[in-house]
Amino acid sequence: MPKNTDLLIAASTIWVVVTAVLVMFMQAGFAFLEAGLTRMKNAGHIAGKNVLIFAVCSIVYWAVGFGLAFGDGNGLIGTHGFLPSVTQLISVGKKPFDFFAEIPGAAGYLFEVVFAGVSLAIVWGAMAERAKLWVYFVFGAVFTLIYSVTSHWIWDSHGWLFKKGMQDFAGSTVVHYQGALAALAGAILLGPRIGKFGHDGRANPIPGHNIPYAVLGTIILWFGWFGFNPGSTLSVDFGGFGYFAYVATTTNIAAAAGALGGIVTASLVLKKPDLSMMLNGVIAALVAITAASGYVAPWAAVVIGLVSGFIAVTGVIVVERIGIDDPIGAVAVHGASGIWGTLACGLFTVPLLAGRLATGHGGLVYTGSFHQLGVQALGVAVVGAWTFSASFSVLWVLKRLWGIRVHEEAETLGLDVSEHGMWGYPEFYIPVPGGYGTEAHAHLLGRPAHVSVAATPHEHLPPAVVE
Amino acid sequence: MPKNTDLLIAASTIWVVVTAVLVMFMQAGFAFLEAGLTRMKNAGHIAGKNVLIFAVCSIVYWAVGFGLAFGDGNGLIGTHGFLPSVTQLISVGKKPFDFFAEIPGAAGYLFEVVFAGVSLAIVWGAMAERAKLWVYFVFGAVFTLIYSVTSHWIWDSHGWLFKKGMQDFAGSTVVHYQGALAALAGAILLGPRIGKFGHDGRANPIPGHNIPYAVLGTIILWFGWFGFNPGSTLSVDFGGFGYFAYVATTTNIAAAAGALGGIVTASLVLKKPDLSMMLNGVIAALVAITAASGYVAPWAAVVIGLVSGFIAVTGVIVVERIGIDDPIGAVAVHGASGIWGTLACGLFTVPLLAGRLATGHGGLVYTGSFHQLGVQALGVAVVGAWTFSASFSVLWVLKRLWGIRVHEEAETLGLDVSEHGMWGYPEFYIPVPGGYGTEAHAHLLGRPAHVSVAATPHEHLPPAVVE
Amino acid sequence: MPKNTDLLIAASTIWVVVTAVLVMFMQAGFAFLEAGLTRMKNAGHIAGKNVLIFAVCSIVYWAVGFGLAFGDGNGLIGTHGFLPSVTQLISVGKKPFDFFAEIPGAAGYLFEVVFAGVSLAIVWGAMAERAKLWVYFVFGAVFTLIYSVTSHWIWDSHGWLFKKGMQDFAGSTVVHYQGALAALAGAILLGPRIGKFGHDGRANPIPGHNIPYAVLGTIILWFGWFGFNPGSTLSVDFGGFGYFAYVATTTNIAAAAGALGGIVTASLVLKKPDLSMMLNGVIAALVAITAASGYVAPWAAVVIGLVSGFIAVTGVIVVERIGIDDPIGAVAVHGASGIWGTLACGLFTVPLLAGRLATGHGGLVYTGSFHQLGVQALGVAVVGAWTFSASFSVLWVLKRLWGIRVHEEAETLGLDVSEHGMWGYPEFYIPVPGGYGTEAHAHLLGRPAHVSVAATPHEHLPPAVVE
Amino acid sequence: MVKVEAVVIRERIETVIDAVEEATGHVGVTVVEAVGHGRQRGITHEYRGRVFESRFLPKALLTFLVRDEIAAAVQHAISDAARSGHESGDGLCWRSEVENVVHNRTGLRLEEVELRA
Amino acid sequence: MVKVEAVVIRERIETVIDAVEEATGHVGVTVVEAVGHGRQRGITHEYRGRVFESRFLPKALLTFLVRDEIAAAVQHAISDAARSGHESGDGLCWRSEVENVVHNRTGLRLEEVELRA
Amino acid sequence: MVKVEAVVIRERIETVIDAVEEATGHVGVTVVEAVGHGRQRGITHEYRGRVFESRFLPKALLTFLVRDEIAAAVQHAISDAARSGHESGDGLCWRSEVENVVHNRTGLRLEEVELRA
Ligand SMILES: Nc1ncnc2c1ncn2[C@@H]1O[C@H](COP(=O)(O)OP(=O)(O)O)[C@@H](O)[C@H]1O
Ligand SMILES: Nc1ncnc2c1ncn2[C@@H]1O[C@H](COP(=O)(O)OP(=O)(O)O)[C@@H](O)[C@H]1O
Ligand SMILES: Nc1ncnc2c1ncn2[C@@H]1O[C@H](COP(=O)(O)OP(=O)(O)O)[C@@H](O)[C@H]1O
Repeated sequence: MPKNTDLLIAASTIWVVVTAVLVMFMQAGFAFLEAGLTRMKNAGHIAGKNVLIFAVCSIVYWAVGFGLAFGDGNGLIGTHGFLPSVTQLISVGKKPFDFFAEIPGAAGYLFEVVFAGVSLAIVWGAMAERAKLWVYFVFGAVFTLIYSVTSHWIWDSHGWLFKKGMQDFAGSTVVHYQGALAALAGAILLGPRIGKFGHDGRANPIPGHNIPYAVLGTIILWFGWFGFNPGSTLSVDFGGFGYFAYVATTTNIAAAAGALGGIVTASLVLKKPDLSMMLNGVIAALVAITAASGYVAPWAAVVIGLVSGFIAVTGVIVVERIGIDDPIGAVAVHGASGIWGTLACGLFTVPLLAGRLATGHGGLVYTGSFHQLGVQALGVAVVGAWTFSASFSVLWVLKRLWGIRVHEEAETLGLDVSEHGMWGYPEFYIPVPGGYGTEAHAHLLGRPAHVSVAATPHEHLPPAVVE
Repeated sequence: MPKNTDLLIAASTIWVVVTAVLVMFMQAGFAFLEAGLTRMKNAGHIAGKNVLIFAVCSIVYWAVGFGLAFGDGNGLIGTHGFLPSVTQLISVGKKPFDFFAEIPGAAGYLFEVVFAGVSLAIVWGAMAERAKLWVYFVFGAVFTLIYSVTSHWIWDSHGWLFKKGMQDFAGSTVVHYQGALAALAGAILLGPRIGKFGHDGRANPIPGHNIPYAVLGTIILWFGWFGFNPGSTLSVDFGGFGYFAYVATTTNIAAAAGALGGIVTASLVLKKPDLSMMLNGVIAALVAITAASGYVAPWAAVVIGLVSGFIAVTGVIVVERIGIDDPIGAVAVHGASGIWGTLACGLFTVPLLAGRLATGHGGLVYTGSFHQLGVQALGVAVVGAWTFSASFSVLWVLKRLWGIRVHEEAETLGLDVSEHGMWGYPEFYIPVPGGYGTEAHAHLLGRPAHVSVAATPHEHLPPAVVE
Repeated sequence: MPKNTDLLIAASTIWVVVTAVLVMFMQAGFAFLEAGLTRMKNAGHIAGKNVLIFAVCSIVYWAVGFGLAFGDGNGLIGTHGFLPSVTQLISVGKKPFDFFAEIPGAAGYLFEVVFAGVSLAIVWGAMAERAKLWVYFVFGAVFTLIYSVTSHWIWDSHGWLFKKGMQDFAGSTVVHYQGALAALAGAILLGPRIGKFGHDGRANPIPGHNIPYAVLGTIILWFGWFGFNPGSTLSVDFGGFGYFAYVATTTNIAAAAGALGGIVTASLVLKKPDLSMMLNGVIAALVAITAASGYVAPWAAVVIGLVSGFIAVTGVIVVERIGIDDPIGAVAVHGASGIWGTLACGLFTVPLLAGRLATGHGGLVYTGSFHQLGVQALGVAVVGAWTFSASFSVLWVLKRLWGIRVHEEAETLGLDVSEHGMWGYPEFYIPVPGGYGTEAHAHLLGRPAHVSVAATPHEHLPPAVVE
Repeated sequence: MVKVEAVVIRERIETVIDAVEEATGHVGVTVVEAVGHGRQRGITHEYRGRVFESRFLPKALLTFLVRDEIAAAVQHAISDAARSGHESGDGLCWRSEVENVVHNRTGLRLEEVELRA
Repeated sequence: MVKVEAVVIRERIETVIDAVEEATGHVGVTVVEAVGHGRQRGITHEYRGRVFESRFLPKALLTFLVRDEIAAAVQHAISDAARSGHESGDGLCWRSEVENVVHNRTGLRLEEVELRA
Repeated sequence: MVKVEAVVIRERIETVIDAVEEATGHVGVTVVEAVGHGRQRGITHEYRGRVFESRFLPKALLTFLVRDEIAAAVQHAISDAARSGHESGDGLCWRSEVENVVHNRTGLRLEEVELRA
């Protein structure tokens, strides 16, 4: 006969594990969004590196990151729980992972590592189509640690920004804004792709090769975000039993508004309902509602989403204007919109909900007070300074020491064949006149035994040929 | 120490939110099924519009649809719960959403809005490759309301058809048949795609461009359907604790039988195991079992699935015969098979299960009575009349006022480039002789500084050239 | 007021159904992994057949397999529960399915049938691009039964290998190794694809046509594996409440190590970070951790994963060396790595965890005893003998009687067009000079009415033409 | 024999081939996908707010090997059928002498094969 | 020099090129994917119950620029190697005069380049 | 008129076309994607541990129909602009006579059309 506390643990663990798994699947979303918005010649590399970096992140986060972020410690970092033991992972609410009160430490690891993986996936979007492969290993590991520190500040109960009452429900700042800061540093240090900017400095469009991929990626992300935000209750009763359903609702409404905001802005500003911009609008809205999903009313979710759609479109253009080449728009979509979402809490947080979640206070429109907005702005400023400078310095050193960008020929040829020896779509590239799907050529078949089936050709041949 | 009722709410909310999320992901399924079964030149548009219409639906359903469908009201419509407040969404089993007894209103919204989204996705399948973009906005909004009214009749406890004991467990009629009715109206008003019917009136095949996409779409739909049917218990105890597992089982068995029914029928009738027909068979079976999944025995699920596979194949051909151009077979797969599934309850419902679900009575084969079959037929007739006439009138007006079909050139060129300015696969279309993956052409690179690397060409040049 | 046992059933059923659904989605993973690693001309067939065989499996397993595997019976097979009734499926912990103590029989069917489907999907990987379509039906049905018998031995509480204390938490042996054994038999009997081996016997590479597909497939498999391993607790309390979160953690860590092991091995051994090898490394690691996920410590998961990555790369090469054509590497990835994972329990099982799961004993490194390793080896040997010989015999008979391989022309042309009448990417194959996206040719449009828009051409024509 | 080559818009490929057959009874053509640049302007595209133009337009290059006596009529039929009514882009048609046209399957000269047919 | 052009089935492209090299020692060819329509019937496809035919079949167009003296032998080698044994579809091979063949890299005439090689 | 044909590396297509226009003012070209095999070695690929080579390299086949008097200058411009500085693979450029070049849209001879322009 199970005890009610056991059942509570069971339900909470189901919830956290299931949502963690949804978030993990966002890697497929990023892989296809990024591959879709870049060129065929890099498609395999772009998609494949998401598997690689999530792997790097999973190991590093298990060894060090998780302890740094959620192990017992001080206001700045966690100091326990590195290379966690079996017992630490299977016990519930025990030190060093007592931060997770109703789920085993393992569930905590799983939920938090997939978040780190998302932040890391964002980084590479802006660095796509020109970074060296090994940089993914090295910076992937380093960024995982940078990320862990910040998440400790804002999410862990000892974190100094948490103590100030900063509201970042699921990580507009921790996950998305941070990822975008590193992405920005990378894009600046790498410089634009060959051909992105003409001699006159005008930006050239480099169309993504597969919009259906980008759509699939976006829907997968939307899908995964239902794990991202609602799962951040880390239990079934935080905010009240079943409260996470409310979080899912604001998330969905904001995403929808983002799609509309994006496509409408594109139609007005660009005079075309650009599909990639609509998709960016969805993601920007999801990024913004990430911080606010637990705190705001549905109407505010609509506002947040619409504004995000506008930010996505204009942001992409501005970033390009100032000469930064961000192939998939990570800086605008995760950075600008991440800031917007974080500040939006300061504007729209419903006092009742801030109370239920026991984090910070109501927003400006309800309380007339700028307090919460100030706290949010502080968080944005501090994280911006820390993560950008840390990422920039590390990448700058890597660049100085070994260089982080592939050679010109490699970039022109494409990373698939130059870095991995084979294109992502070999049958479009290997110049085989036999064409797609036929392998009837020497290096695969060996010469056919006989080249003629005519008895003895000469007989039939016209004098003109034999002379 | 949590109370048992709290734990029941927690478990039910987990279940409903998780299944709602699975259903939401069906949008990716439709996007890829539809994109796969249509042409390359429209692939971006077809895939992208699913994001767009789900966005429209999410906002409209939140503002009006949810209240119409499940807010307190009379037998015809719900009259409360429009623009629901925070409190209405977070409280459980309270007016106006007391229909949802064990989950918060927010969970109710989330689960129901994704169903509306599925119905809407079906509509566009038959209208693919020729409708104007703005029509998606306008008719998307209108259809969401049409849909909400019908779902109130059949699912809400005040609904008049519900009171008659109509059995539509997860919406063969409410979701699929309705979507197909609007799809039919749209296909008729749009007329066939250019080239679909020859001058002699014979139908020409317009092969879908990507069968792997269609397969992915179908598996995603099958996957999502495990949210669609089992989630419709709206709690963990409706029909008995864990009863939803039984619903999932009949769903899976029927889908499997549908695949076999489809491919076998195709082999016999068309003399070829057409893959797209096998996939249509799967979906037709899932559509049919949707109404019956909670009511019938496994053997009946097999029968329902096999027949659906047959309906899919023959239905697609018949629809084409009568001169209707339905690119992905929505009318046959969701319409004909939706009717079949609804009526199948009247045949195969197990009295025991009807009792457990407290809806209607046993089917003909068990009771020998035509009563339930009559009720089902009534529902089909009424919904058919209402939804088809409503959809047809609205689309007819839109057509008269502004026209709902793109111009011939736009259709020939493809909707991607004509409506959105860029193809879904730019590297296949932008005529760049440099070919896929090279951007070494003027409009992107700017002219290379030097055109010759030879010292001074003339020296080497043969007199014949210099003259 | 729900009883605690009811809530336990509710929670366990949610968990098992949700994880079963994740595992079902692995079919999409296999479809895209296999389609991606094979050629364009077979893409539709390869992807589509996964739907077909899962359908065959679902019906056969419901009718016979489930009873054979988990119905009451003796140490060798289950003898009850064929064509299970409604009552057998909805009742919990009752005969013949009392093996499932906390979930309804239906949940048991659903969870176990998707496992059989995975095992079956593996079989075809090695037989890709040359097997006849009907073979999928016949051997699909037969293998489902072979599989069911083995799963009874190892998983059912009456099973003789289970009684010996064999540890195979989620089926490295039952699911993956078995699938690979049949795959090996098939690959041997089919022989290599045309052009795979040159006249000198040297293996020729036949590049897969779409690496992004393979990446998507791999991430979907990783995603689905979070259902595969953690769901194998079959309840929320097996191993302790929420223990399944620990299983998910070891699974994720091993998969990550597998990616690193694979890409590093490829870089060292092949001198290139081959992406398809990295993906194989992930899957090999997931295969290996499948048996061990509930028994080993995180550090052991890392070791298991790294070694699996090495096995995947070298295994693929060895299999090719000995003249077996295994297009996607199923034999190495599921076979060799499945054996490794099974034996790894004998090495690394933590006594504490073996105790919690009440299965077998601690591994060599903890206990210094070879006992568990022996049991594991016995299982591997027996299953190897049984499944390989059974599969080989059946396929051998099929080959003798009707032949299991398509004709040379069909294989050269591709299975899509030869078996199904239409390519998976028609617009790349149907030789239409109008090219992708235009259908302006006779067989679709009918002749344009007028061929000239010039008044009367002769007037303008130069004498030279009119003569 | 004479080799008649023509550059036409892709939509007109089959119309042109049919016109040649109707006018002269000639069957036999080899078609290559081409892109062309001429007096006509290229297509304009838009992506993420950038407008750009591709200077090339899709065309097809048709090659007919024909008996000398019908060459003129073939050219006539082609340029007539290739005319689309657009302001631009209909392409060209020209001819040149070719020698010793061999029919690979039989090894005979194409003339002879055509006579026999 | 002489330009020898040939339309062959795609499976025979490399066989033909090898045959030319064996017979005459000539190296150098430019290959274009083409589709052709001739005496041969097209391929039949089926989709959702509709059967239809594409009038075109995949071929390749090969261009060899060769010294006048070996032109005949080259044509011979081509049409011989192009013969597949199918009833139809093996294509054609013909030649024509070309002037002033310049080798882009060196600016020299191709003859000279080949001599030096 | 004269038909000038050239095989060039794909990266140089637009450079060549621009060079022709600068040097002679000629506008009008038809471009076909080709693959070539010559003195140059093919590309090496690696897949799952196997290294293999494709004997063909991507090239483009350009066709210019030009007035006789500018033919030499056009060839000059082409082979000059096609020169990439790589050790190999820059391709060829040649010319041949063509008769009765008809402009499909107007039915006039191309010369006349060009004069009018
Ligand atoms: N001088 C030329 N040499 C080769 N191809 C040409 C030439 N002039 C035109 N073309 C081909 O014909 C096509 C149509 O030519 P264009 O000048 O655009 O048509 P129009 O003369 O009707 O405006 C071009 O895209 C190109 O493929
Ligand atoms: N008169 C022609 N002009 C140009 N190409 C031709 C001609 N006749 C045949 N061909 C090319 O040769 C290919 C084979 O010709 P076809 O008549 O089908 O072969 P066969 O004569 O052996 O039956 C055709 O597909 C076409 O590409
Ligand atoms: N004799 C030839 N006939 C036809 N095409 C040729 C001939 N020689 C070279 N080519 C074309 O020119 C391209 C470059 O030739 P190649 O010999 O590789 O360059 P290089 O002479 O500078 O080494 C080849 O890929 C082929 O397309």
